Amino acid sequence: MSTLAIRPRRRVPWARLLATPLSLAIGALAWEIVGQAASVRFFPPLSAVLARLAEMVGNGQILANLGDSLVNLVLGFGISLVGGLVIGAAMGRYRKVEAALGVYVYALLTAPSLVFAPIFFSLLGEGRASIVAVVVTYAMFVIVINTASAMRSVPGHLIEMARSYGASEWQILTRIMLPAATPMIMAGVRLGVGRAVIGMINGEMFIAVVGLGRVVTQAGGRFDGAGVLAVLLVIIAVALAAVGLVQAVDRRLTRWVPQTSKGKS
Amino acid sequence: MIEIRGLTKSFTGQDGGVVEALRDVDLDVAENEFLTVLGPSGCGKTTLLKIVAGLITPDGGRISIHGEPVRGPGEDRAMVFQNFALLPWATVLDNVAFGLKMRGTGKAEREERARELIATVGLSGFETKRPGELSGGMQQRVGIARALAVRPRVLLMDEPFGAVDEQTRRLLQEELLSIWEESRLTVVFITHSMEEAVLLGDRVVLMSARPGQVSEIVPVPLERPRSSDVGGLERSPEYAELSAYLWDRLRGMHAEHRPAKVDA
Amino acid sequence: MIEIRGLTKSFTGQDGGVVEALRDVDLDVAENEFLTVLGPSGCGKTTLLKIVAGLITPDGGRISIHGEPVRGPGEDRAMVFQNFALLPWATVLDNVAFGLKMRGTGKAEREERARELIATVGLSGFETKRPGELSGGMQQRVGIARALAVRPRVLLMDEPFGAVDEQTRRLLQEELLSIWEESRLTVVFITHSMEEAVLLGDRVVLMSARPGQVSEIVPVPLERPRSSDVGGLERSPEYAELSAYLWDRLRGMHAEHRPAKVDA
Amino acid sequence: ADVKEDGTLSFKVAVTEADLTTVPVLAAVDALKKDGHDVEIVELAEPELAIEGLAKGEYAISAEATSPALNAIQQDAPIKIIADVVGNQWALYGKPGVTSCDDLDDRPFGIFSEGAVATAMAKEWVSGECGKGKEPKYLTIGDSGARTQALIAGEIDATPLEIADTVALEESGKFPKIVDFAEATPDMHPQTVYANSEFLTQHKDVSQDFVTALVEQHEKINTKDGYLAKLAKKYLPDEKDAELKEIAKRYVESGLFDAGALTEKNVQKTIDFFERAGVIEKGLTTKDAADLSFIKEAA
Amino acid sequence: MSVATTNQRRRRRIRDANLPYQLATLVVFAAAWEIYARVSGGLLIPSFTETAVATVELLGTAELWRAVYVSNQALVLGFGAAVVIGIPVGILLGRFRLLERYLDVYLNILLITPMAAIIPLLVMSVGFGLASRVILVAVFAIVMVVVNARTGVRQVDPALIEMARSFGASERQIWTRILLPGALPAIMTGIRLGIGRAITGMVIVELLMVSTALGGLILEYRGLFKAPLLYGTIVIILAEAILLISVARWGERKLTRWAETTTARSAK
Ligand SMILES: Nc1ncnc2c1ncn2[C@@H]1O[C@H](COP(=O)(O)OP(=O)(O)OP(=O)(O)O)[C@@H](O)[C@H]1O
Ligand SMILES: Nc1ncnc2c1ncn2[C@@H]1O[C@H](COP(=O)(O)OP(=O)(O)OP(=O)(O)O)[C@@H](O)[C@H]1O
Ligand SMILES: O=C([O-])O
Ligand SMILES: [Mg+2]
Ligand SMILES: [Mg+2]
Repeated sequence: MSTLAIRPRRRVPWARLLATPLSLAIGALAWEIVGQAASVRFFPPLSAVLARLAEMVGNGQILANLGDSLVNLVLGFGISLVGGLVIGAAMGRYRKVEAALGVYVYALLTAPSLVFAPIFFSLLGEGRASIVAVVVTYAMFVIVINTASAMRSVPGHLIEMARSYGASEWQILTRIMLPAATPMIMAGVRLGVGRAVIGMINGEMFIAVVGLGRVVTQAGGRFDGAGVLAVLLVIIAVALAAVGLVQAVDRRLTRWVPQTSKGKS
Repeated sequence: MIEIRGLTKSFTGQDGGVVEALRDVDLDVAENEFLTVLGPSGCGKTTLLKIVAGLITPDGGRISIHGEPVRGPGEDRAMVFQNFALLPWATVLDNVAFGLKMRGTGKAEREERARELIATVGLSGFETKRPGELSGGMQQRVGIARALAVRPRVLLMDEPFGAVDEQTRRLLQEELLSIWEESRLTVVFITHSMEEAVLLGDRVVLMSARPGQVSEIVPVPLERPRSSDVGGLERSPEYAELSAYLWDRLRGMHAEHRPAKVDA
Repeated sequence: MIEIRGLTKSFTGQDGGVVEALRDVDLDVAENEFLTVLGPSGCGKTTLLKIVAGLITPDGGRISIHGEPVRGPGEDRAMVFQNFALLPWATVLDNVAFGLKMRGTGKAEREERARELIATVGLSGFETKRPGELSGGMQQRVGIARALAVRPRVLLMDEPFGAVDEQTRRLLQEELLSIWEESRLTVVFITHSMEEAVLLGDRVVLMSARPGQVSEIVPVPLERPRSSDVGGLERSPEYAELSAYLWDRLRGMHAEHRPAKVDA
Repeated sequence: ADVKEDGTLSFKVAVTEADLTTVPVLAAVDALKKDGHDVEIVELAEPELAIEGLAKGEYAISAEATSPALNAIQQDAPIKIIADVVGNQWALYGKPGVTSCDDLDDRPFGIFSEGAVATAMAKEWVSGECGKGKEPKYLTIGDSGARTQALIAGEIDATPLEIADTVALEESGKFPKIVDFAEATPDMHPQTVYANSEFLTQHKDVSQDFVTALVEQHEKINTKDGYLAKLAKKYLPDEKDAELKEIAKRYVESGLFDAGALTEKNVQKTIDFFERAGVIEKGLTTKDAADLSFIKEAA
Repeated sequence: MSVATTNQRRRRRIRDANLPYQLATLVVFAAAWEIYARVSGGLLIPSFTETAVATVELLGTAELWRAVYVSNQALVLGFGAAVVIGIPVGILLGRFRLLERYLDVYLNILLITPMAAIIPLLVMSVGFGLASRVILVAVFAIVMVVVNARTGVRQVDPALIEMARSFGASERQIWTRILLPGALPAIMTGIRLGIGRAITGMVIVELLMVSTALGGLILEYRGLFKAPLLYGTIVIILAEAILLISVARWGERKLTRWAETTTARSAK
């Protein structure tokens, strides 16, 4: 008892905590300097972009559209998550499902999803449904593939252990396979949420012109570099926040994974 | 109580080749016996144990426990796995209670029982830890507690101490023996280690490979209870003699199977 | 020939805590000696060996080989790793030749030398196999051949047979002894196993943990050569006595460090 | 379109990248809204999407390039052209020094995608004007704004542009207008209003109200000073004010807004033009493509 | 030798086993497509059979092959650049924690930025020529290459690096003899995923700004409502993607046979 009771002196890992803000600050400074020096329309300095952003926020352009976009994102990502988990789990568990869908899922993962935009339009019209569909094509397949391979790589001996205690197929799925597969599934979900943001913007740019996609399209059409980058900053912030949220959930769900085997992304 | 007759099992490998894992195995295990199984790698020890556990269906032969044919995993048996097979996301308490949960025991009862077993294996205070925070030896105690928690009549152990370091292994051996001496379970214990086979077993089953067969069954003349001083046992002449005999037998089997050259 | 004086080494863990891995270690290894090091997990055995190998710089103290201070990895030393550390993508031949390649030996010469060593460890015929196709024992033979190929004067072995099954381990022990008896290298050999420490060593260094210190050095009175019958040695009364003595010492250390309860 | 309890309608009008030329349409829609109709404006990324929706009956009315509408009509889509949106606003601009087609031989020439109106007009002009065997190197750049940038940056030597994009260009005075397509291809009506035929027959009165409102808006634009600029400010709040005013002035001066400008004859000429250009097959007639009764009624 | 042939045999058997299921999926999909197109297809939705015919037709035209050639110039150059720059950067990040800590956030940003939005700016800065297409392809693909190479290096057993050092290996030798081969399976995965991204980038830039080649064909067929040809072109692009990815997969298997996972699929 005595030996373990000695608590190691803990130092706050400042170096690690500060790396990201510091790195962003350096990047911002470099951007400002290069932007000032280059003085071209397509690469305005950060200050100009921020000023433009403030202006766009001021006239309500950003917030009004942001809400709209977030609804598309949440719906699309929600469907991707459910669909990705179900299809992925089925592919991971049943060889026949994998045989039937595997190639196509890979093809869809790597396909330039944008070319499907007219199909969605034809099937679903210009409303929210089409944009949500684009979000789904961007986000779902990476979740499917990670889930499938996560399910496949669940250690066989855990399943056997459960069987030895008389676990049913359902118990094996929910008590063994899903928790064991969680870390890898979450890695896919993290990639998926980033892709969902891209899909959201692309859907809003290439089917119905709404939301933030509309704002960025218009700025791009005017070759308003500061405008494009200002909206892009918002989009990146949304995406990073979404990824951060997923990571927080991930950390909660996978606290049990030993530090050493916890690879980042 | 366990009666095995003419058991055979072959596997078709991924490359299409057929491996005869067990051929015509006959074996009887008495009530309360501690039977150890020793044999070179790949001789079918695990296959045999899993057939007893009901996890693998044999191709031929009969196996019954108390006269009841084995048809699948049953409440009378519990297995302790070589690589522990603990759920890394679950606490020690939940791991120990896992078997009870699968069998539908209510929450209060299974936690009480789990805490009891955790105390038995000397892990009180670790209930809320996860396997990743435990040493190998502590992990295997959890595996043993999980198996004991379901009150099996037969405990099947597949090289349970193979992944544990020497010193911890000795402690676990002593503990296992004292648990067994108290509860008088029937134990089938697979090991790679001669010493272990001799120290623990009432009889040692020697298996040979390709195909997997029982080549000899050696009774162990060491006195019981042995749990109090495993280290001391090693100094007895019976122990030395028996382990030398087994080593000779095994070395022979091993050398036979060490390939001098392979065709690539 | 190896002289270690007042060696200390601490590590700062990822959580910022400081672990004192070695405190004030003094040790001498004679030319041609086979020194085995035994101690509970985490007592600093690996740290000590890596300092000798020149892979870790100590915080304080001196270490010299033949009077030369150790400043980094050197051609006079070669290491055999616990988990083999073979290149999974390289053939047996390339793995054995790896050390020579790093030292700039020409292709023809290093292949010739590698083939020679492959023969010495009994792996002729496996030159073009990759580690994944070999058993654990065969893999460790490759690791030994790789170390021997560079003709070291000091062979540093970190639990080299820890990941190998019992029977193979015995065979490898016999082989290692006969290689050592022929070549009269100096060997520092870390192990978790008492039997191994006694069977192989001229002296056994017992280390204790927190902080890592040399607690005792025990000479082994068993006769040489021992390679011909490792199994037989175990029957000698000296062996039994010594191993019982070490077991008592280690059990003490181990029990001290087995926590009854932890604060999370 | 859904008919509500009180007899008013609920339907959608699709526009593609709203700009100054669509402002009068938006104003006309507002007039319908005042009558109690529920009209939703849908902004789409591509004109083809608007046509597709129109053909399926999801949209009642849309306004953009004429050629995709003709193309769809030829493929039996239930669509009819009912009015003009804006006259031929295209002109070919070149880099400093370029005055005729011969200067463009083997030079980069920015076009909209194959099949687009401006591309067709430019190609017809090239085949008529250039010496034998002389042809520019066509470079497809899908956006008029982008082509303007490319011209300024010297990436291309010439390109057809719409008025909205030429204001900045002309200010510099350096980029000559090589040809004005309104003059080179008279009777061509590149941008029109079209509607779903079923909507037109089932809701004749509402369709008529719409066309009448559009005609009225055009009239006001042509007669009231600064009216277009005022509309623009209302419907395009994101655009820069000063620039918009200038562009609006140019449109009004050019007299391009005349919803009633379509006749049997010039619709047929427009069809013939697209046939020549290979954008549509032969055989389409004004009767198939247009229903000019509404503008006649409105006049 | 016998090992090799059994491996091949096994692989072939797995492929044979998959084929019926793949075909079944295709048949179901094609039937659903055909029925939908016939019942309620619009101008932009051709039937499956029309598309199949148009695809075959397209393959016989010089125009298509010219477009394929032009598009692929950007693909080859851009993807080549992504690989040549991405692998060393990935290894560097995997090897040096500090550097990685600082650059990680930018990798994440690159991963989530909708590149389509910056195409206008890119085109403004480098023009409409090959350069912007090449840059965009590279930008699309490089993250995948970097991230996977980094992960690969992290997965290299540190014991191997230590082993190499114990034999006196230099930093350069550690890169070429340990890190690169050790990370190769992951690097190849990155290359495979990168190819997908590169093709996406190639098509997107052509669709949005520089409308040549395959993207130009898509726009043209869409503008003219030639739906079968439109989707024929898309099918051909998808086929190219699948082909290239299969080639990468094949190369991956050849180069990394030693790493073939031993995790057997769990029972059932
Ligand atoms: N599921 C399986 N598919 C194919 N072959 C198998 C399977 N399980 C076991 N085998 C083969 O059957 C033989 C016996 O295997 P088993 O695991 O029972 O041996 P073991 O005695 O437990 O070996 P070890 O001591 O290495 O654990 C081996 O040759 C093995 O390769
Ligand atoms: N790189 C490192 N960073 C932080 N702590 C370390 C590091 N290497 C070793 N330690 C710590 O130093 C102590 C001694 O470690 P070492 O690996 O030398 O022990 P060991 O005797 O070889 O143990 P084992 O028998 O388990 O291999 C341990 O507490 C370990 O956690
Ligand atoms: O970045 C993408 O637009 O896919
Ligand atoms: Mg086994
Ligand atoms: Mg160690």
